[in-house]
Amino acid sequence: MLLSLIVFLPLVGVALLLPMRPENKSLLRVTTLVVMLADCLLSIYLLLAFNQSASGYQFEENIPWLGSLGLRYHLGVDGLSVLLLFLTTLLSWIAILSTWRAVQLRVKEYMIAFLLLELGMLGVFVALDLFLFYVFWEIVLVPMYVIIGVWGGPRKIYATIKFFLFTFIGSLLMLVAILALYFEHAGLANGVRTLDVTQLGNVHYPLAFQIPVFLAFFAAFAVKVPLWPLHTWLPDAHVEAPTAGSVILAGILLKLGGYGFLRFSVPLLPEATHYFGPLMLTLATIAVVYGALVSLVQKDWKKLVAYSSVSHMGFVILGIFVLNPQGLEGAILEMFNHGLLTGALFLCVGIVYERVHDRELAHLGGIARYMPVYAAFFMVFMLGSVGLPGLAGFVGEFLVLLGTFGVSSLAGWISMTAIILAAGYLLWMYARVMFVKLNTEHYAAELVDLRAHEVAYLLPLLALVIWVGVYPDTWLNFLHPAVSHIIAQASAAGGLAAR
Amino acid sequence: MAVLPEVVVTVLAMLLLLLDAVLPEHRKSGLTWLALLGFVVAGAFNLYQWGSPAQSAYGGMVGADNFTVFFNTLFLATAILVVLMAPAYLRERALPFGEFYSLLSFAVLGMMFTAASTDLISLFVSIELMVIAVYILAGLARREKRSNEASLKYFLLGAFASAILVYGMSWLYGITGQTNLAKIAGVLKATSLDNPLLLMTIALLAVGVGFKVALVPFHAWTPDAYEGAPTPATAFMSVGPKAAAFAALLRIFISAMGPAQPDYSLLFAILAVLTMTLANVVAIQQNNIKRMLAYSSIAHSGYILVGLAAAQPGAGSDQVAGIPALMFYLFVYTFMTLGAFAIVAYVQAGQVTGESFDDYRALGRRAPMTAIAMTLFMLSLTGVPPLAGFFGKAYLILAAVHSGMAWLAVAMAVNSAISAYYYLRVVVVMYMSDTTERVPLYRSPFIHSMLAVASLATFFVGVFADPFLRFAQGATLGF
Amino acid sequence: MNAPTAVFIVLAAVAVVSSLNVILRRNPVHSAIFLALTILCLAGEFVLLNAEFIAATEVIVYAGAIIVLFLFTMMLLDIRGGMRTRQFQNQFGLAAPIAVLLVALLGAAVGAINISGLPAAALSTLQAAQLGSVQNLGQELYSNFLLPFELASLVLTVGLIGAIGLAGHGAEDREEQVRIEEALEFDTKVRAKEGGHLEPEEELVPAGGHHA
Amino acid sequence: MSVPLNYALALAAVLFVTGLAGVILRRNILIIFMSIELMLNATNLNLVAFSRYFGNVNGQIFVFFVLVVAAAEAAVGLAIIVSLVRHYKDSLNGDEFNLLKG
Repeated sequence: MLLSLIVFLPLVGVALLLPMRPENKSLLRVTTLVVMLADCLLSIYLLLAFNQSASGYQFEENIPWLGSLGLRYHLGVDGLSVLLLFLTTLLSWIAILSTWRAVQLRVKEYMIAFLLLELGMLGVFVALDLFLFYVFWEIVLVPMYVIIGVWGGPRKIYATIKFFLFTFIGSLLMLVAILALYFEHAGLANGVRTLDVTQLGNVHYPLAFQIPVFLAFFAAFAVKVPLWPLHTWLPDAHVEAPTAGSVILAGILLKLGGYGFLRFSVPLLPEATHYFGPLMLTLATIAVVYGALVSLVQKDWKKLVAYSSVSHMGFVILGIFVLNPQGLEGAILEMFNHGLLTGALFLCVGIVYERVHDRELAHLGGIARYMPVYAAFFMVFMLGSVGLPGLAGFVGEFLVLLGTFGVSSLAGWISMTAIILAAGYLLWMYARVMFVKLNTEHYAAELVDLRAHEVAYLLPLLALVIWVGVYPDTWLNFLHPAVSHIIAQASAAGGLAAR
Repeated sequence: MAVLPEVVVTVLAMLLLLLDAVLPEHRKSGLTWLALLGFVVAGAFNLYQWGSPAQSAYGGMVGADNFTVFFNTLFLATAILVVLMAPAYLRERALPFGEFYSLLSFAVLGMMFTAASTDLISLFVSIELMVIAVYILAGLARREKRSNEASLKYFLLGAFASAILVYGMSWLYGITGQTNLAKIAGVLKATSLDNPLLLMTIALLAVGVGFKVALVPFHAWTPDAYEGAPTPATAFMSVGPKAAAFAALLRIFISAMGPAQPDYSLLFAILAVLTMTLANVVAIQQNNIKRMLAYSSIAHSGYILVGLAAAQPGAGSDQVAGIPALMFYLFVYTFMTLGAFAIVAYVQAGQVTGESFDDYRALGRRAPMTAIAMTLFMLSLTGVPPLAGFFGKAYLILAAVHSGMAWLAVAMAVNSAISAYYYLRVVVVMYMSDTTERVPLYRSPFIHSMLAVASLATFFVGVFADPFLRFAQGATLGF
Repeated sequence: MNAPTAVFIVLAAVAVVSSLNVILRRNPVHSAIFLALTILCLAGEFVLLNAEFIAATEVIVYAGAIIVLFLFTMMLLDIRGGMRTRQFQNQFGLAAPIAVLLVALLGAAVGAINISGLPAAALSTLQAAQLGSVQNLGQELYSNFLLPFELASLVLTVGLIGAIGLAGHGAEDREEQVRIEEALEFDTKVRAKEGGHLEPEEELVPAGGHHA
Repeated sequence: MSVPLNYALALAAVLFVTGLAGVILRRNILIIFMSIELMLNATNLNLVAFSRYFGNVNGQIFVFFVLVVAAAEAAVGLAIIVSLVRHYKDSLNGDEFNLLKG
């Protein structure tokens, strides 16, 4: 019941909010925050109660749902999902806190949208029935659409429609693939109709079937990641989204794609994974470098961070498709880190934006003089994102590169350059914003240092960034059984891992 | 008593007609309650018959089986929801209550007998009872040019379609020598399927029914008729007669012509793809919301038809088959479409037209609950989980993939994505654009309760779909 | 060729010619007359096919009721205005498939027709005469076909409601109609002026716009 | 059987196609409506011929109901036409009713 409780607790929040009066904004905010904090505590309890050495899924719940079609309400977590679950509950309340004052319009709807968004994301990470997974996957789409569309910036309508159509088309193709899997499994397993991940993996599908299914999954997951060349919706969505939306979008929504590859594409379609492995590595390498290069030339602060996400998520895909333990563990850890770091960077951008309502890098400067505490926080997150040893970003990228060199040193070397580029654009950005003289003098009065609630949400992120950087084993220990299980399923057909 | 629900509706129709004549003008709104009561009682009798062994009545003219119960449930639910949405609109526009309700009852009666018919003759007469009543409903706002025109277009093309349909029926009788559907199937089983006459009969019947359910290229009447008719009548037309026409389609093509399935499967698959694609593409260009919903309803006919194309002979006991998927989709479609039209009626009742997208500006602020309900319906029509529309589409796609028509499934998925564009436009207008407040929305407990019912159904039939799936699975016709 | 067949062919020829006149005449009154002629020929064919009762019904219902209704309608409305304009639609895109359908239908019906190998009932003259008799049809209508018979009565009731509801109440509607049209016009005008939106300071409700 | 079945079916087919052509080609709604009546009568002939051919009365019963329905349809249809033409004086041409863009 614990997992259901975690997933549906936001719904309780919605039920609490519904009868409240829209004018009573602080009550709405506090209620949402309390519910999300409670959810976060529950997921911390889950982390503590989780057995790190056991393989397989834990805290399972498995009851019939659409019984007549053999579809079940099956939840469960392994090391991979438990980390992402924690990340989700953490970033959710942080996101709410980050727009504590910025959002004054339709607060009630805003809070409801965030609670539903959290519900959908949590559900995606724990669903073990593909159909249930799909339902949660799509639930995520609508609140995000609303959040960008209602509380977003000037070009919000364009951004939302683009975001929705990109992801919706991908998802629908995935739906067809899921249903094809349903029948293919039934055909191969004596007519047993199920979409249970634990059972789907026991059957060997012919390659000719795996390829189209892989492509359909790719359409859904790669858009979410987003993998070059399907990333074009991301900068638009980020620029228009309110800070909290950006945090969730970068921190968690992008992880859904990586999670999908890890949980479904790789284990269920091992041969197609090997078949498309080189292509995926190529795309990932391009994404890594492309994202970094484009970041270099951005004039908008938020867009810069958005493109850096494309680069970092490229690392995740790289790590997944090298198909060795280092790569996979690195990829998962990189997802976790990226959630923390990029989430934090967006928060930092949001803090300044809330004060001066400007994100043009050229207009800003000298912030360190006016906001010294902020500058300190921001430096840690920035350096973490660069990949400085001792901070979170380093561990993930290092492991991914380690894995990559084991498979293709060319991809490894090319990706290495991206780290150098990242150092370039992030340090430049930091110097530009923090130290150069402020051109727009009248901003000086607005640039007040961090408030208490802002420190409150940056502090846990800071602690985690250092923790992961200094002692990553706490987190990697969660991953070993899950990763070896994925590798075992993926290498059932031999191939890339052995090369 | 196999036809008790039908009898109740007949009595109701007559009573409404009578009371309309004798009641003084100011007491006529009481007719709403009478109509509600009648339909609810009929619905109770109807549901009571679920699961009782199939029986035949009136010399094999009608059958009382689960199929009938399923469709009657659908029709009566439609009727109840339409009665709930109508009063405010009718009062605003000074349309006659009594005539509306009694014609509604007659149409529902025709629909119920259409679903129950097991003989070509009773099928034909029932369909005609339904459509003639609906022609009049469409033209009920006789002072408005648009309504007259809608009625005329609907009538001319409807009569044309009936003529083609009945000519097809005459050939079906000619090929088999029977009018009883089961006996026709018996004869067809014994004959060869590459008979050119049989193909011609299939074509005639498909064209005839194609007009009634508004398939492309026989859809030309739909947008005009839907736009011009009074909105509650439009809501009814887009759900009731369409569901009944699908029931007739199933009775003809499954009960009677099931053995000829290989002959028509591909025909319907192609019609389905044509219908959904063309309708969705045209719907994107609409600026009138009623017209947009009309094209949306055409597109949904295309989706529903996928179920028939994917029907496989001998799949009677299979849970994953085209027919239960088709029926489940009709069930889902009823609530979300009626809900959407009810909101159109609600928004326009205070105005002369009130049908353009501009009239929905900032509805999210002017009427938050209504806007949430509309969002729910639009998302469900798009097929976003966990709403009912999603499960309907998923089930149809499932059936299409199962019958080996993956291309049909992909076409449906792509079309859902196209449709997202225009459904979301409504949401965008409601929440993301501003307006200077103009027309005050009025209050009507009827329409609010109707919206509550429709949105709850849209939500719960989705999240807890299983009982409803079983309802549809338990109601299919044997092949 | 036996005598009935010869009569059949003659009647058929008349029917075809008059049916072509129905669809080709400029004046709808002529069309209606030719429709009546077609119906009479068909009734004759029905008699040859041993359907005397149906033949009589056909004449009564069509010639006696439906066509009279058509003629009444034409008297009620001034049809001369419409007769001066173009009579045919430019629908050759549609006409071509129809030509194909025509050929297919004729081919199927006249050509190698083999109706699923069912044997034609070899009826004796007496049996054949019995088939379309009033007793036989009445028997069937009130036993096996009772339900459609009852439904037919409802269909006629609905027809009655429709005729009264739609065509009745002439004069009182006129004023209301004028009011609606004025309101609509006003609405369009304001919309055009304001670029799609109404400004709040303007008086929005036209006289008679809200006809509650 | 005195009259060959094929003859009756051929006549019915000709009438049906004539009616169809009338519906599609003509602009006058009354004539369109009459063309629909032609199509219904083609059906009637078909049914009577088959009824005689099979020696079973169902076809004739069917014709009876087609007649009833045609009568009701005529009543409603002509009422609709009357009420519409009040709005458009003097014209019976279908494509002049263009308030609803077709």
